[in-house]
Amino acid sequence: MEPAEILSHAGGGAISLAWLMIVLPLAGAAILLIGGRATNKWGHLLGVLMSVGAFVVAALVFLQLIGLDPAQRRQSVNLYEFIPGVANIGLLIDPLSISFCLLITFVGSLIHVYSIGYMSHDPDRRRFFAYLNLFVAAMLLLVLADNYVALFIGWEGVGLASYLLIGFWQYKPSAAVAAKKAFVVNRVGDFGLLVAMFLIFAQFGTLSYAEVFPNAAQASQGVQTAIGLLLLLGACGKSAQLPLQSWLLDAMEGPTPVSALIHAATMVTAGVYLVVRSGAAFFPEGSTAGLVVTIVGVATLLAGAIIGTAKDDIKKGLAGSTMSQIGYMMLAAGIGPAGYAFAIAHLITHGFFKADLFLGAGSVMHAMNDEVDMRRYGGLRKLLPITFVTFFIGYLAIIGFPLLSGYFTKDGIIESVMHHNAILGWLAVLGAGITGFYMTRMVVMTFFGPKRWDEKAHPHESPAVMTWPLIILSVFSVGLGAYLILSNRLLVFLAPAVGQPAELPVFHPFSVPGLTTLALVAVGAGIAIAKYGRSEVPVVQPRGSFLTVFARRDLYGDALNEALFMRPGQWLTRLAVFFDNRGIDGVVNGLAAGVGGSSGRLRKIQTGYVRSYALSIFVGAAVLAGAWFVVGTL
Amino acid sequence: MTTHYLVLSALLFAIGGIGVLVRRNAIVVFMCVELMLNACNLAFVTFARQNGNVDGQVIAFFVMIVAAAEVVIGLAIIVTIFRTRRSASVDDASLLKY
Amino acid sequence: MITAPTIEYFALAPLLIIFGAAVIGVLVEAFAPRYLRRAVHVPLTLLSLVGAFALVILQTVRGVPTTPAAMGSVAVDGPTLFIWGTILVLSFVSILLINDEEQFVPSAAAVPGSAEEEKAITEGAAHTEVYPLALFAIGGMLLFPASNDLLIMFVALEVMSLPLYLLCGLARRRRLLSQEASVKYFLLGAFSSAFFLYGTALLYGFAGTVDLVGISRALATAGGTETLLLVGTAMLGVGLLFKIGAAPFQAWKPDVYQGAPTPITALMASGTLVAAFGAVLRVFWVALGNDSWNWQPIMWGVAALTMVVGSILAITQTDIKRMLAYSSIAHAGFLLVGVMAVGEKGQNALALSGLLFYLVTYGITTVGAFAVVTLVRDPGGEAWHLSRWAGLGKRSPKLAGLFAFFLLAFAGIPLTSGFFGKYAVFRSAVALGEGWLTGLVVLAVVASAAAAFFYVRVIVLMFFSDPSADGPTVVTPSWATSTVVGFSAFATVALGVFPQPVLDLAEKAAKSLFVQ
Amino acid sequence: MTAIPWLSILMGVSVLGALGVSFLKNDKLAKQATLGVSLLVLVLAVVMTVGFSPNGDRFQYAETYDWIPSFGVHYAVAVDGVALVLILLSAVLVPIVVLASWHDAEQGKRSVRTYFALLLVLEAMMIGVFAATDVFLFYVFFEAMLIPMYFMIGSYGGAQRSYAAVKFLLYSLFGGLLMLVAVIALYNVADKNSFLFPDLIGAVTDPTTQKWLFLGFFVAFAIKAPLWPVHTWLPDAAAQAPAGAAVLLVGVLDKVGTYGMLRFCLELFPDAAKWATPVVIALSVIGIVYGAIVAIGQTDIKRLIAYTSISHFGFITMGVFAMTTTAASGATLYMVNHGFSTGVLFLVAGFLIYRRGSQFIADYGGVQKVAPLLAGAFLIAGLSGLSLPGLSTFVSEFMVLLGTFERYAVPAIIGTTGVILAAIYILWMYQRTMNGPTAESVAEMKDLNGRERWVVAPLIALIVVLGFFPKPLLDVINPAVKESLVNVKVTDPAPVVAVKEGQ
Repeated sequence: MEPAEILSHAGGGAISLAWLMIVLPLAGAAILLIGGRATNKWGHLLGVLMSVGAFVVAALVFLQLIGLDPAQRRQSVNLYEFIPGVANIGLLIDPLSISFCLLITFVGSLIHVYSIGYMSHDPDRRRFFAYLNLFVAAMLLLVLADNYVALFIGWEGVGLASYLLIGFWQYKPSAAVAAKKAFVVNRVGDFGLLVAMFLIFAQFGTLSYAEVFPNAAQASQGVQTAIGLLLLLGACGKSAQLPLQSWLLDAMEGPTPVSALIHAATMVTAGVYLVVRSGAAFFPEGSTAGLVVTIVGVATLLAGAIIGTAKDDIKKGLAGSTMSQIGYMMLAAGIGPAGYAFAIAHLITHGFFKADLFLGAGSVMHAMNDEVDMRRYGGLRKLLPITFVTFFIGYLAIIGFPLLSGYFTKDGIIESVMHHNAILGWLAVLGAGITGFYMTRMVVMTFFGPKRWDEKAHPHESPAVMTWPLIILSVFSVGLGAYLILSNRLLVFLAPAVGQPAELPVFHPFSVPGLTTLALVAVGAGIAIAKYGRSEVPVVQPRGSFLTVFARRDLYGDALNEALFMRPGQWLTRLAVFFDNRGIDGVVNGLAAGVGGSSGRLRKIQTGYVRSYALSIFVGAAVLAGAWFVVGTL
Repeated sequence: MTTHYLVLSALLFAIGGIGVLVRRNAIVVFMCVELMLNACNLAFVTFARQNGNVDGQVIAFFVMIVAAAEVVIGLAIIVTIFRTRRSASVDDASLLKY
Repeated sequence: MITAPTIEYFALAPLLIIFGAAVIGVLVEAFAPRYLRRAVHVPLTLLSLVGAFALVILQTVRGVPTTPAAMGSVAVDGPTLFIWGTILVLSFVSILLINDEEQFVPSAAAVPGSAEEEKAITEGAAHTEVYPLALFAIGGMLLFPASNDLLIMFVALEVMSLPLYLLCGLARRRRLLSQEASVKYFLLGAFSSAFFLYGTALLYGFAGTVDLVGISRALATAGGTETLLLVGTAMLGVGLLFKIGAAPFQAWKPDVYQGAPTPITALMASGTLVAAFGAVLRVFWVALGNDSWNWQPIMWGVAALTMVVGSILAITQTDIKRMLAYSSIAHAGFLLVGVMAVGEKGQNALALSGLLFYLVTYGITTVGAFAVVTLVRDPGGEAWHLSRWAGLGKRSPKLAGLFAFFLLAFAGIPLTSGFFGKYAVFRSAVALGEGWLTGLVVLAVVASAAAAFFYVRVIVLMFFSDPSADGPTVVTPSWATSTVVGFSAFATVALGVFPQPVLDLAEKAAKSLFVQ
Repeated sequence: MTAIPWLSILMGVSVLGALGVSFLKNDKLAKQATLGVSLLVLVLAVVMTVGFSPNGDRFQYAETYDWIPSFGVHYAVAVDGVALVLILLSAVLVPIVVLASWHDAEQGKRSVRTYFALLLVLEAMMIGVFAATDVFLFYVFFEAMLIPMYFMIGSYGGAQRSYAAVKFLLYSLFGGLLMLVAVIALYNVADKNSFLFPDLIGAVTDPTTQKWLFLGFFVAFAIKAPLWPVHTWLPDAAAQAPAGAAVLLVGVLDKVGTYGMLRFCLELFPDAAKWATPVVIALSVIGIVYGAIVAIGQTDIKRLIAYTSISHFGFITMGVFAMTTTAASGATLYMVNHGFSTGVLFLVAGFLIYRRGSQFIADYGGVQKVAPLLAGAFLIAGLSGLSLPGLSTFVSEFMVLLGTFERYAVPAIIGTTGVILAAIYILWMYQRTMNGPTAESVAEMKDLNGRERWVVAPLIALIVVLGFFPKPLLDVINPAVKESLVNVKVTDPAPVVAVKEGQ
């Protein structure tokens, strides 16, 4: 079934107020930034309020939407003319965007609340909340936009927020560098997105979904593929997919709530959103672009998982896992309508359990005064019961423990991919196994075994303002998957937005891949327990085998970038500067110097001897006469 | 048969000119200039003869007057600079240059 | 039997007034007591100039004569009257500068640094002869461009030059240089006039007459290939180009301008240049008008060489007057571009008016610039070395500002008279629509870009570099000098913003072209 | 059409203001007077803009008087949308610059009032150069405005000021004089006995002539803009000029070049322009990438900003010569936005340098800690420099690239890499100056004071507002640009796929 037609909203109801979703947090950010120190006292509260307000609006819109007949569920609200003849600012309210809105605003609000506690000691907490609000606004604009330009504004907006938040502790050089890296790498992706937009505009003379999507098929095959691949480049940048993955791990320099919200739950999934949103148009089932998407997805999910296995920094471990999970979503999104629902479902559940895990990790760090090295944890389950329980639920969810969220969504992905392309499917299964390993390793190293931290640390459970969000998130991590997948709830709901496969998938728990997955996960977990639970974990990192180092070094991704881009770039820069000063400017100054020099030399002919002057006159006269002769007799 | 006179005047003019170039003594240089003027006079008179009108001869008189005036001025100047420098060599007066 | 020649006294009146005043001046020298002379000379000179100017105006109002005066030997036509007016104005302001005994040697005969010089100074002696001499020179300048046959032109040339030879040697300070300048100017001037004369002789031989119109008639019949004609014009050209300081005959200009007393330099740089260009135009357009395709290529080379030499050599000059001399060489080059822009009648009128306008603007600005030079002094006279001008902009901003303004006018920056001057000439050249001339214009603008450098260099010195502790003092200008500076500045601005009135005059003057 | 001679009034006020200021003895008074005058001009300009009807005649507020009949020169001023927004740009920037350079002139113990008088003279000329509809008058302003800027750089600039000033003047003068020949030739070839721009449109038909004249104009504008490879005067001038002058130099004066290309090169010599387009586009693209790369390698903040501008001018020229409505409008909008964004960048950098007394990036570090507002302003300025969506510069850059891509895909794509490079040079500079541990040399640094906030705030506000609502400007610009392109006889390429409306 093709996606439904995009209608322009007739007005009325919450939908016509949807812009509030964006404006509320934006206003929050503006007030907090312009208000300055004056708002320090209540700034964080305002931040939370705005985020919650956005959630309320989202919920109302959602309710109005499901009230409508499925064919009516794609409505665009035109706000104002942005660039005459090129683009307006308008919102597209449809099942896809609203699902994102709910996820963003709900998880976002929770993380806002959590941050009140987490950032309580930070003098710049107000600024932190301002940035968080800014992020929420931008992210909502991204998903709500009804055209690529508006989407791009949100797209870069979240990039900015991410830059600001990664670099929030800018006095740490590592943070500043990481922030810059994230932005620049994202810009590489944006380059693709921009060119994609140019191509779309040149092709269709418009950038609004409503006019592009229905006509996409009329464009030539090559053009469609080109657009698809360019969009994918953008997606890779935002979602830390190969080859633009390198920034995500460094991004963990930011405060943990940021990692939870931006670099796990929402922003990094924007790439998936982009692919799914343009899917019907530019990544149709069986298209080249789609194939590339799936390949990228698989590669990334494996890479992320492998990286995850070797990290001792708990956040980096989770970051690797995020890469890997998004890999799953990409993989699913790449195979067309059959996969969209699962991709989104996994995206949503992942939003919850990964946020849960990150916040849990944050809570642990909070307890261990910002120690991130898992080798210095151990045996924390007694001291941080709530954190432990919630974290453990998140853990079960992500490894796909039966009946928890991850189980349904990831399994759904694997199943659908299997039908599409067995090899990819089995690789996905392998990834699941590795997931089992590194997540178990993380839990074991953190919460079990003997304590390995030094005496200065006095682990303590976090305050309620931090634990409650954990609890709520963990609750969703348990049930959400089942709710979305069983009886294809999400699939049917999304159908008007992304279309749906000819025959609906049916969920059968005991399929071969499903069981294999479980088995592999169990094996992975077993190995982890055997390796880290039974035997002593050294506090200092051992050299490790070649493979371990390979994983630890992020598969040499940075080394590669350095060798391929940064070094040559630096040389090129030096060369260019030299060329500019010596080459171009050299010519200019040389010319001036030449004139001056010749003047210095020529003036010597003015010897001061009257007879030489007379000579010049005499010769001059002779030359003149000669010339006259020549010319005259010609 | 006026050609010879013209050649002569040309020769005189050239001699005068070369004299200006080669002699150092201001007076001599100046006399060379006078020589050039007189070469002109010769040319004028000759041409007057050739063209059969008296203009040239009249002009010659004018030129003599002018030359005379020039002598007055010139000697005055040369004498002053001689008094100052105790030398009439034009090569000594080469402070102004470049 | 001989019929008495007819003389149009009214047409020649300006000349007669000037020469008459000059003669009277000589008599004053002879009979008036020393203490009175100055008091007589100054008003006499100025009044004669004013009177002559008034007569010029009167004639223009009365209607320009269409036939040459004095049996066809003096052409008082539109261009002549315009040039006369210009020269008279320029001379007037120059005389105001000359009216400053600080500039002139008390006793030219006294050996520099000798006891008798001391004596002369203490006695307060002064050479008041400068006034009649200047008047004779001015008279020559008036006659030079008006003369309609080569003999008169030769005489005028000498009348103009001989007094200047003397005046150059009368500088009070740096007398050695002054005398050297005088000697060089004299020898070279005489040398070049010899060439002029020989050229005249040959042309006489060719045409049987020295009358410009007669020569052009002879050309029309004989065609342009006669040896006599070719060599003759070359020789003639040498004499004329020498006077305007065109390369390769420019060598005298820097030395003389540098050595001469600054007021005299001003007179030469403005008046002589105007007169010389008037003469050049007359010879090349009237006498050789039918031969233009012959001399244009040569003139092209001369012009190109002149502007390049002038602009390039000026860059490294360190003496302010010498630098201005080279600048005047460069400007001569630019003017020559206009001389070549001859074609049909309208085109000639365009070119002529452009040249006339350029001459006015350049002359006025030059006098102003030299006037400023006279004001910036060291204990030992004028602060001639450029380095001494450093930081003048801070010590006396007004004067420096004015000088900077004059320099910008030389450089031809818009909203100064210099810009429109250049524009008027280049425009006529391009209007000819000949590639070779347009190319020369391009060369000219490139040269003036290079020339801009040394004007700007002075501005940098004055404004952007800090003054030295013992910087030069700026004397409070006499009423005369300040009048000159003020007038020049005003004119430079006025012609830079509202050139139209003067352009109208120039066009009216040029419309009739030179009388044939 | 109102009978009020708005444009003359604008110029007159500035000039009279300049005269008045130059006679004031008291420096403080002079500053205040200058501020007052410039604000008055701004108000008048705004009123004028309000009265402008975008879809009325192309040229409005026209005044035409004979100036020099013998040369066919008129004092003719009028504005179309393009000129209007650029005049507005100048009118907005000048008061801000005045406020920003409150203490700049004092460093050199030089006459303060002269500096501010020069500012006002410059403002008059900036208005005039954009308003002139007589080619000759344009040329006069084009050349004359060098002089005040020359003095501002030369007597109030940094250590190398006289070198920079002379280089600036001679470089521009050289181009200008070549243009003079072209101007003269244009007059003769057109043979209309008039320099009025409307008379001259389409007057030159012979292709060869067109090419030569085009070159004459283009070289001058390329130097002014500046376009690679005749750009090297800009870094010196901008780095040596006092911050305020640098703003006007890069923000407005250089726009005269790109404006001239759009107004004169394209409309007077359409065929030649098309003939030259490939080369110009190539140069622009080189400029974009080259300028960005060289900017990355700079160690001096102001030089870095100057090079970023060279990159940006590449975008503008590319937009102008792409000759599509979107690109040309984008380029025009770019001129305005770039004026604001580079303006605030230079000014904030100026504040920074004024505090620390060094232009070198290496002398800074961790400023954000001690002066968060300064850092914040610097960051926003920088972000507008890398044309972040939501800031005005994005709109223009996007339009330029979008419009260029329609006709010249490959150059547009190469140009788009500038987006990445921009992120590098801006953020790296920001990181090195503002982030990291606070260098002790800046530990005592004061944050923005009241005056400085008033300098920065309006510009940032403009940048943000125009970032979300560019429509008002574009509504003024678009009709004018369309008219120009009509004179150039080009039509936008149609989209490949015919989109069924209402879908």
